[in-house]
Order: sequence, then structure tokens, then C-alpha cells
Amino acid sequence: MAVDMRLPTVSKTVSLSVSAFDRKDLVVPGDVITSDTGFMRGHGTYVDEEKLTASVAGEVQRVDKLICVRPLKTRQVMSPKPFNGEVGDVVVGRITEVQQKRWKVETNSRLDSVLLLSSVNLPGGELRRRSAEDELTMREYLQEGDLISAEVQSVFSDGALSLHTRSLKYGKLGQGVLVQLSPSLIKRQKTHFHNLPCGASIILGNNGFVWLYPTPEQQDEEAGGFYTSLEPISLSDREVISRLRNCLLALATHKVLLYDTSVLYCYESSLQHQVKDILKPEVMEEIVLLTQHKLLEQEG
Amino acid sequence: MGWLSSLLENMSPMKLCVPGDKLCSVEDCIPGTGVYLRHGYIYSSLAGYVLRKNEGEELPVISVVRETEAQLLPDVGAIVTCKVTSINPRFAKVHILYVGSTPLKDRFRGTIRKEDVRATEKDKVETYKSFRPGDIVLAKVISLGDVQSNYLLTTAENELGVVVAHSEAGAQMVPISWCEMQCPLTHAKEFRKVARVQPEYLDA
Amino acid sequence: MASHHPATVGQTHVANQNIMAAGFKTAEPLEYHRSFLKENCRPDGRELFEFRTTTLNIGSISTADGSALVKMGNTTVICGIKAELTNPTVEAPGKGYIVPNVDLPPLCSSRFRPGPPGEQAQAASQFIADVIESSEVIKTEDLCIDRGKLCWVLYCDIMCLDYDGNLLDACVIALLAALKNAQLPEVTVNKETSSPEVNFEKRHSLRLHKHPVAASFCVFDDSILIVDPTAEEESLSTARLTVVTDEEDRLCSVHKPGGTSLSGEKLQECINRAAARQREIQKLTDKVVHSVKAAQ
Amino acid sequence: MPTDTKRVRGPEVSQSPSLVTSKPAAALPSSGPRADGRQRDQVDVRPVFVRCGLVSQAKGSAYIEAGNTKLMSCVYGPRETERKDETDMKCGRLTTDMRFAPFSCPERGSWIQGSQDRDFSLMLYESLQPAVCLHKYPRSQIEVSVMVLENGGSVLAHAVTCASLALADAGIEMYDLVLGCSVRQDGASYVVDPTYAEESGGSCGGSSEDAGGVTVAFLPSLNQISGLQSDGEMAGETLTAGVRTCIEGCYKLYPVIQQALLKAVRKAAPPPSES
Amino acid sequence: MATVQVSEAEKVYILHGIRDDLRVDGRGCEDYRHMEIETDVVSNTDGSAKVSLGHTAVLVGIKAEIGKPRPMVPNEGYLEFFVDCSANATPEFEGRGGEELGTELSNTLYKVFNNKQSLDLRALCISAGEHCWVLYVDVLLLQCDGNLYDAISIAIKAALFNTKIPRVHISSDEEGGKEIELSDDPYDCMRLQVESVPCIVTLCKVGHRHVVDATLQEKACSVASLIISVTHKGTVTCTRKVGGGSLDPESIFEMIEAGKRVGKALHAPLMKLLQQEESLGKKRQKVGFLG
Repeated sequence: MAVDMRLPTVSKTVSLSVSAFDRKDLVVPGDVITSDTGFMRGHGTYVDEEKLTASVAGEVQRVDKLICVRPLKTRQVMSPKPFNGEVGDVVVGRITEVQQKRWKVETNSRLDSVLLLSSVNLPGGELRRRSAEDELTMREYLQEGDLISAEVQSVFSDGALSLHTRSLKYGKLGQGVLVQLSPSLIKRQKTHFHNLPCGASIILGNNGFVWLYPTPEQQDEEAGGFYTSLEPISLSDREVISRLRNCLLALATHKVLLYDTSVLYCYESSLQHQVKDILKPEVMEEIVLLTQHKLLEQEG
Repeated sequence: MGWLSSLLENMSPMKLCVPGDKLCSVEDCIPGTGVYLRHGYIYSSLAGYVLRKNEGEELPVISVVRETEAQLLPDVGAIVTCKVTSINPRFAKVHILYVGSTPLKDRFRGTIRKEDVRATEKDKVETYKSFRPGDIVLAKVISLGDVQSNYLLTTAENELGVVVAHSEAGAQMVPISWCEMQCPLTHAKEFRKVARVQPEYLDA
Repeated sequence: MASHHPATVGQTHVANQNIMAAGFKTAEPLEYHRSFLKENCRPDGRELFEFRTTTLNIGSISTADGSALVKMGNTTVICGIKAELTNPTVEAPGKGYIVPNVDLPPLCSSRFRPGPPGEQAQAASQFIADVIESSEVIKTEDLCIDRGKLCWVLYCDIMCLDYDGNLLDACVIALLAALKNAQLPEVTVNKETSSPEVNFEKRHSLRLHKHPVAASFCVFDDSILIVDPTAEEESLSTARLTVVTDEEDRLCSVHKPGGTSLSGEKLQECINRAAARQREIQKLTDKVVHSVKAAQ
Repeated sequence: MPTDTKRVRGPEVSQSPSLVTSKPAAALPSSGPRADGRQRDQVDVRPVFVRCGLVSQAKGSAYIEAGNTKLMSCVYGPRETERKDETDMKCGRLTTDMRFAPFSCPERGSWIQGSQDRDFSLMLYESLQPAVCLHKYPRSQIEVSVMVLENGGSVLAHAVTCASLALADAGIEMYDLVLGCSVRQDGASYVVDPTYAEESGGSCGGSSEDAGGVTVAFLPSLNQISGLQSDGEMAGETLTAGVRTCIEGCYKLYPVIQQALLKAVRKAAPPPSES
Repeated sequence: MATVQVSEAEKVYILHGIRDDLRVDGRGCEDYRHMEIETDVVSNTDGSAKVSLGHTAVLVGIKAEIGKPRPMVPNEGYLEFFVDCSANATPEFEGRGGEELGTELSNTLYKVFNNKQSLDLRALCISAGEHCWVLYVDVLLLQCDGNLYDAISIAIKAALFNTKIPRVHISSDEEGGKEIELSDDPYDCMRLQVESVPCIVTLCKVGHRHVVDATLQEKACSVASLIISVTHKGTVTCTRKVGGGSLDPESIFEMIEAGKRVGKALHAPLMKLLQQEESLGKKRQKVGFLG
């Protein structure tokens, strides 16, 4: 048995990058972004006495003549649902309800997302017509609690996301570990699916849900993506996954952007510690610093 | 336990059991109703009579039965008798009164959607021309529905539909076709999705 | 039309029979009852003016100062009396309290939900309180121990354990029997310390001045009168009436909560039947009370 | 204090006559035979009187009497869940409600359900739930209510037994019956199935290390404990021994309970014809 | 209780991990998560403590008030527990959900302290039959991430350690009436002997093994848990099975044994930490809620 009791310490984010306070592109509601009338008003802004003013706290973004403020979604994990999905985003989500012809999916968004029965590949071929029977047996494919990876297909007018899994890489997730983080920590990349060289795979959902799982031996022939193996995972794979999980949490605690390289460097930096010790504040600090050094070196 | 079962066998030719009684190994019988499996044995899940039936299989089916199948819930595929409570253009709401021939002690609600009223020309169905509140309808359970909705029922078979209906004059109407019924008093015709009339029933 | 399904034919037939025979009872309950009433009888085999078998059991709860369990057919009601000491009010320094409450817990029928008392329970409590007051079964003056200082409060808690109609009749029987069964310890006030002293060895019964009994009726289709309704009969009837009389045939209470109207003639008939019922029940109660006393 | 407008109210304060004579309750002796003649340190449960199927309105019901403890239980359902958010598509829902009649204890209780009643209801729920095949009743709820008519000690244990009988009587599918038994530890000695006086008197007198109560809910045929709770202070070994004693007590009760249930089955219907 | 959904495959993964004594976060079966304890965090209480265990965070405040002893025990003071499950902790506590859990938790706390050992209640008596100290123990759940019971019990013990009750002086006036005077000196106060205050250990049965300090995900895989409160000497003051499943008698006995062992071991480091914090006195930098 082990118990680690201690007095709390004031937590501070270790960061080698520019301090957030020095950044000019950060605004709070009411801040005047520009009084130049030549710009177009985008999300997160309003015009007050001809001045373009921020209506949310966040980062100013300029695309050509359009100015938007991208909200800083700093709240960790779960509460106030902060993910604003866009078409093409990769998400990891959990089925919360099976309804007629659709599943409700929790994706860390303001509103539950929707996966239509017509947006999934059912077993027996992609082009199979969906029958009334499929509608009544939807729960056999995906039921409450199941995790899926999916892509945002469209955004409804109320902001709810419509997902699809019409690709072999998407579908029901098997054994592994879900880590729920802030979406703002996920770096946008070409691919959000990575087989890490340390021996496990990762799906970095744009919605902040990160899925860690053992790298499959061979990309097995799809059973429509609804079959999951329940064979025990080896102890060594588990250790890697648990280590990665704790590394993700350490990086997130110190607000380090998550992508394959940062996760991998953090993993390497943590190797001198036992998995369960990684979450101790001083260890977190140490390995995150190490990681950031490595990242800076790599950037040159 | 041994003494008890022997005692009971002396008192009645039928064996009685309570929940949790080990009845036999799965190698001896096929589990029927009122039983469950655990570690290769069949146990009783009801207090009742143990019944072994040979149904043409190699092994007999073992079940535990009570006086009535009191706990029957509407299940997918079951034929139910229900009473229409309300109608709107999209569906009819009903109370399920019977599952098969067993009356339900508590009311369960069901929904017959417009598209499930009949098998053909589904898009031409008008719920008002199919059912009226108070009608007694035979239907089949197609799904337990979801959290938002009730049991989903269908009448899209010849034998399913309205069996008892009262006319505006208050008399019980007589079916005259698969879609019409007539009041014996006023001879007024009303539209219904009528269940196919059983000859046996007419003779009675 | 869709093709013929042999599998469903048999089932359909069964279901048709449901409707025509036993199903009648569930699907068209009012018609079902009417068909019996036409023949001057009721679905449970009783005649229109026949009460269900009434049994009484008293003193079975040792934690109560008095208790009684009444069964009228299926309807079961238990009454427990707890006597406690308190101060009389300034307005009535020479009087004690009687606090009757009727509870209809979810246990007794699926029609009652957990939580605070519903309308029916509130109405029943008020009815019992009215009967106690108007019949003067107990004079609250008898509950006074020391004028202005100390008196008894009798908590009469009545609980339904099986609700199959005619709650009020059963409640009144249970209340009276429990009151007759109640034994209160002797309480004296010490002159020096002016604090009460209780002598549990010496107990005495309550003085009951009257013996009210209730009889309930239901009206079907504005004209047919039946007595001692079951829960189903209550729900299908068009009006209900409860008449309470005492041993001198005096009317203590007439309770008719809405419904269709009733002729004076019919009302008189109800009162006559209630008076007859009073004799029956008083006899039963006294018999049981005596047999319990004899056994002690 | 909110006033209760839905009941006939009495005086604001009143006192039970037994509290007026402030005679401290005599500590019960912790040796020698018990007040009701039963043996100490032995699995000596009170004989129980059990009946099933008394309540006409309920789907199943049971009444149990052990010494002065009298309680009854009714089961309603399975019926549709009332609230949509409580509907479970895969599994039924069990609700329990345990209440004490106001006249059931030496001190008059309130009509309003106190936190103790809710605690009992919760423990009843946790003891019964493992035994009920809830997956057979999707999107429905099964309601169990228990009414204590007289509290003569070991109420929770008997409530568990009574409620499981009512469930079986209702024909709700169950993996096993659930039986309850309590033990009161008082120093080196213990009493099984304690009476009200033994329950409330023990904690005053004992000054030793071991003083407390254990209640176990047990599935006799599957040999599983579905409910366990203890309070007071006990060494680990005493607690373990107490649990074992309770299990033994449950086995003593088992034949009586089985008989009562079988009697109800036989009474309800003659054996079906074997066809 | 706050619940999370877990898919079947995730369950299998967690289950196998526990079988191999390697939990998802790298812990062994009997390891606690990192725990932070701070006392004296709310200034208008007589004693307070904040405990965080993983993401679970609870705050306990203790108020001492003068009341009347209970008639059955005239020479003792008493404790009152109230657990507030505010909707802040998890949205599930909105409405009745939080109320039910709050009652469950406070009822259990009464049982945990329903014995002679936990706290010397006689020390709380001011004058027998007339006045005593009543300690109102208010528990506030700030965040729920599993294992509430353990965190609450540790926070209560820490808050009781931190509690300072003003000394009272009883003087009689001429007519024989008694007057109670509270000491004005903030340092003239009474401390409680908290040595024997029990700690709760929740053992969660997952598969064929049990774990301590289960996360919400692990709890979702568990059929039943055993709550067991243990004093520093290893005396058990309360046990309770919670959750929907049943347990084998043998595994209950194993869990009692394990609970006793783990619970006993919690006390020493806790007391050491509390004394260390106390000895730092004003030098210690307070972290409070914004840390």
C-alpha cells in the first residue's frame, strides 16, 4: 500500500514559451481590437461606436479582412462544454442515447452531437441499403457508453455536430484509455491518428478527447468497425499506455500543446520515473520542463 | 434442502421451488422460462411449479411456472391488445391491455406510428381514418422504443387492426371491409384499419 | 393486401376472445359492472345491499396505547393510538386534544404515490376529525389532567394497508375499536414540585360517550344504489355517500363529496341502512373488546 | 419549521409519559439468559410467523412477525417508469420505500419520513437489488414498500426478508431469496436477532472494546452477501465472527421462509397439468 | 453518486489491469492517488480542512456552538453532520440527486462516530445536563472524482485536529444561577484529541480483486464496494456494503482485513503531516482555493 499525503503547493505552469501576459493578440470582452473600419466583423466581436470590440476572451485572429476572436477555452476536463467543432475535425465521443435512426454522442461540445444511422458503415458492405430492421437493431451496433472515433460531417444551425464514420479508420473503439482534456490543447495536424514508436497508438480528438490504445498487430479486415476484441492486453503494453496517459495529464496541467512529438518527448522524459509517480507535482514539473527543452532543441 | 424437496414431492406430484433452487445441470435439460443459468446449472428464478416438457428436442425443456404469467412485459414480436387513447396526424397513442391472452395489471403505453398502420401505400395513411380514441386494436410490438418514446407497435398485417369500435351513435360497429365499419343503428360508415375478421369468431 | 400469416391467426383469435369474454372486464369495465347490476348482483357475488365480511382484531400493537386492525373484504385498516402529555391551549384550558390522521401509503394501492398526503387522505383525515367532533365520542374535557397546565393529546394514527374501497367505514370502525382498547397510565401532578408523575402500574380506559359507525354507498347511473363499494365500484360510480349514525340512531355526519344528485327518498333509505349497520358493528366491536379483556 | 397543512395538527410540543419519569433505562445485563428466555452467544433467532399474498391490490405482498417486530411489504409493478430520465432501456429499476408507522416505536414518530427512514430504504435497496433479475424488466420499475407496524428490534433484517418474500410472491424473477439477520455484540458476548430493548440498551452499558451491531442480508442458495452494515466499535475478528453468526442465523430462517412461499404458490393455483 | 459511462471494452481493459495489479493510472491495487491536505482554510469556522485526492476535493468546516446535552447522555456533547453536495461538484447533484447522496453520506458519518472511541465526547460537556459543546461538521463537496468517503473522513479528522474551542468559565451569581463566560483570549482554547478519529477506507470490488481509492471509471466497473472505518488501533467503527452487487462472504472477510490494514496505515502519515503543518505556524504559505 502506498499513500502520498502532503501540503498543497501553489501550482504554477512551467513554460519556456512566451508568457501569456506578454501576448498582444489576447483580448478580453470590451477590448477594442481596432478602430479601423476597413475590417469585417467575425465571431466573438461586436461593433461599438464604429470600433471593433471583443465579446469573448481569447485570441485575435485575422484572415484577410475578417477579424474573429477565438475563445480561450482554458477550463480543464468536462464542464462548460467548450468544443466548437468544424467540418473535418476528428473527434472521439461517447454514445449517450440510441434514438430513432440516430445516436446521440457526447463530444465535449455545447450540444450533444448526432451520428445518423445513414452516416455509418454497417456490416455487410458500404453500399448496403439501410432497412427497417437496421433501425430496430441499432443498439447491437453501438449502445449507450460505447466510444467511437468519427469525423465532423456538418454543423447544424444550432451548433450541434453531425458526425460520420464512413471510413475504415473511424468507428467503434475497443480496449484502451480515454483521457479528457481541453480542446484548446490539441494541435491541429494533418493526421490525428498516430502509431507512436513507444508501442502504443493515440487518437488526438480535436474535441480534447484523447484515445490511447495498443497498436493493432495488423490492420485487421473490417467487420464494419463494430467488432472489438476483448482479449487481455499484455502487461508491457498496459504500462506504456498508462505512462502515456499520465504524460498527457502532465502536459495538460502545464498547458503544453499536444501532438505526436510533444507526447513522445514527454514519454521519453518520464522514463526514469515510475508510472504512478508521474502525477506528483514535482515530477510533472520536471518532465514537462525536459519535454519543452527537447521541443525547443528540435525546433532549432 | 434435500429433506424439503422430498417432503414436497410427497405432498404433491408436481415439484415446487423457490428462487435460487438448483434444479438440474445444463446437460440434463434446456432452460425454459422462470429459470437462469449459473456455473453450468439451471436455477429457479421464480417461486412456482417445476415443469419439464419434451418439445421434440433431445433434452426436455425445464421451466418454472406460476398460476399466471403475471410478470409478462410486452416484448418484441408479441401480439398485444390495446385501447386507443389519443390520435394526431403522425401517430396514435394506445394503452396496452393484454400481451397475448394475459391481462396486464399495470398499463403500458404504446405508439402506432403512421408508417406502421398498414403494409401498403404507407404514404397515403391518415391516422384519423385508421383509429379513433376508445377503439380496441390488435397490434404487434416491433420495438421497445427509446427513452423518449413508448413501445412501438404495428398493425401492418391483415389480422391486425381495429377489432372493436363504437360509432358516433354509441353502438358497436360491424366491419364491412378492411377499411370500413358500419353502425348497426344509423348505418353510417366510418373509416378504420380493420383487422381481418376471424371466421371462428363470427360463428361464436 | 399483405399475404396471409398463419402464425398470427391463432394469436389473433386468442386476442379476440380476450375482448369478448374476460377482456370485457378490462376493456369496458363500466359495461361489465352494468351487466351485473342489471341482475341485481355485483361482480364479487354480493347483493346490492350486502356488506363484505368485517373482521376486527384489537390490541395487537404493543407499542401503541390502543390499537385495532379492521378488515372489510380486502380493505384493511390499522389504527394505533399514542397518548402523550402536553399543555392545553389558553383558549380551552380545560380540554385536551384528539389528533386523528389517515394515511394512504403507496403500499396499500398502486393509485397512491409516496410523499405528503394526497387529496383523498386529507379528506379522510378531516372526515374522521369531523366525526369525532360531531358525535362527541370522546369529550376533550375528559383528557384534561390539570386545568390550564397539563392534558392528554391522543394521536389516532390510522393507516390503510390494503385499499379496496370504502376506506371511511373501515377507518371509523378501527378508530372506535382502538379507542375502546386504549389504556392510559395514571398521571398526577405533584403539588410541591408541580411536575407530573406517571404511574404505569395503574391504567384506565377512555370514556367513550357514543359509538358512531359509518356506512358508505355508491350510486351507479344516477339511480342504482349499492353499499360498501369496492375500489373499482367507487371509481366507476357517479356519486358517493357516507352516513354516520350512533347507537341512538342520531345522524352524526353525512358526507357526499359531489357527484350526481340523490333523492330525499334514497337518502332516507341510506340512513335506515346505516342505522342497521351501526347495531351490527357495535355488537361486533363490543364482542371483540370483551373477549380481549377476558383473555387478559 | 414549516407547518404541515395537509394533516390534522396537534399541539406544537407533547411528551411521551415514559419520558416524564426520567428514570434512566436500566442497562441490560450482559450475561445470563435474555429477557425473552432466548440464549445468549447462540444463534437463537426468534420464531417467525410469515404469510404471503395478503394485500389484494399489490402484485405481491408478505407479512412477517418475529417477537414483537411486525412488518409488511408490498410489491407493485413492473410498470412504466414515471419519469423519462429514469427509463433504462436495458434494465429495470427497483425502488424501495421503508417507513415506520407513527405508533410503531415506544416514542411516537412523525408522519414525515426522516433521514433514518431514508437510510433504511437505501439499505433495503442495496440488499435486494443484487437478487432481482432486473435485466428482464427493461424500461420498467418495480416498487417495493415496507411498513413497520411495530418495532421490536432487528427491523432492517426482517424488512429485507419480508421484502424479498413479497418480490417472490409477486412473481418477480430473482436469482435467490434474500434473508436478513442481525447480531448485537456487547463485550465478549453477543445476542442474535436482538429485541428493541437489547438494541438500545447495549450501547449504554458496554464500556469494553467490542460493542456494536451487525446486520447482514444474505442470498442463501448462492452464498452471497448482498447487504452488510455495522456500527459501534469492533475488532476485525469480532466483526468477521458477527458476519458469520448472521449467516448462520439466515440459514436457520431459510426453511420457514421457503415453506411460507411454497404455501402461497400452492394456495394460488393447483399444479398445472403436465402436457 | 457521480457516475461516468464506460464502454464494455474499456471495462475489460480496466478489469484486466486490476487483475495484473497495474491500474490505468499506473497505481497498484492498494495505492492511493496523490493527496493534498491543508487546514485552517476558512477563517470564520472553529476548524477547517481541505483535502484533494486526485480531482476529488472536499472542504470541511467545524463550528462549535453551545447546546443542551441529549437527555440519554447528560455528560456528553455531540456531533452533527451535514453534507452538502452542491451542483458545483457535478451537474448530477442538481435537484434531488445531491440531496440523496448528502443524506447517505451524513447518515454514514453518524454511524462512523457512533461509539465511545472515536472522539471523547465527555470533553465537550460544559455542565452536565445543561450545557455542552455541539460540533457542527459541515462537509462541502467541491469536486467529485471518486472515493468521496475516504477523502471526507480524512478531511474531518484534519478539521477536528484544527478545531479550537474557546475555554469557558462557569461562574454562579448570587441567586445560584450559572453564567457561562467565553474566554476572549484567542490562544486560550481547547483542542480535541483526534488520535482515535477513524478514517474510512472504501474497497471497490473489481473482478476478483479489490482496489482502494477507486476512480469513477473503476467504480463503474465494480459490482459493489465495502466502506470500512478504522481507528489508528485497527478497531472497526462502521462497515457498509454499497453498490448494486453482492459479495462472497470470503471476499468480504478479505476486504475487512485489507481495509483494516490500509485504514490503520493512513493515520500515521496524516498525523505527521498535520503536526508538521501546525509547527510551521504562520510561516506556511497558505494555498487555499486558488492554488
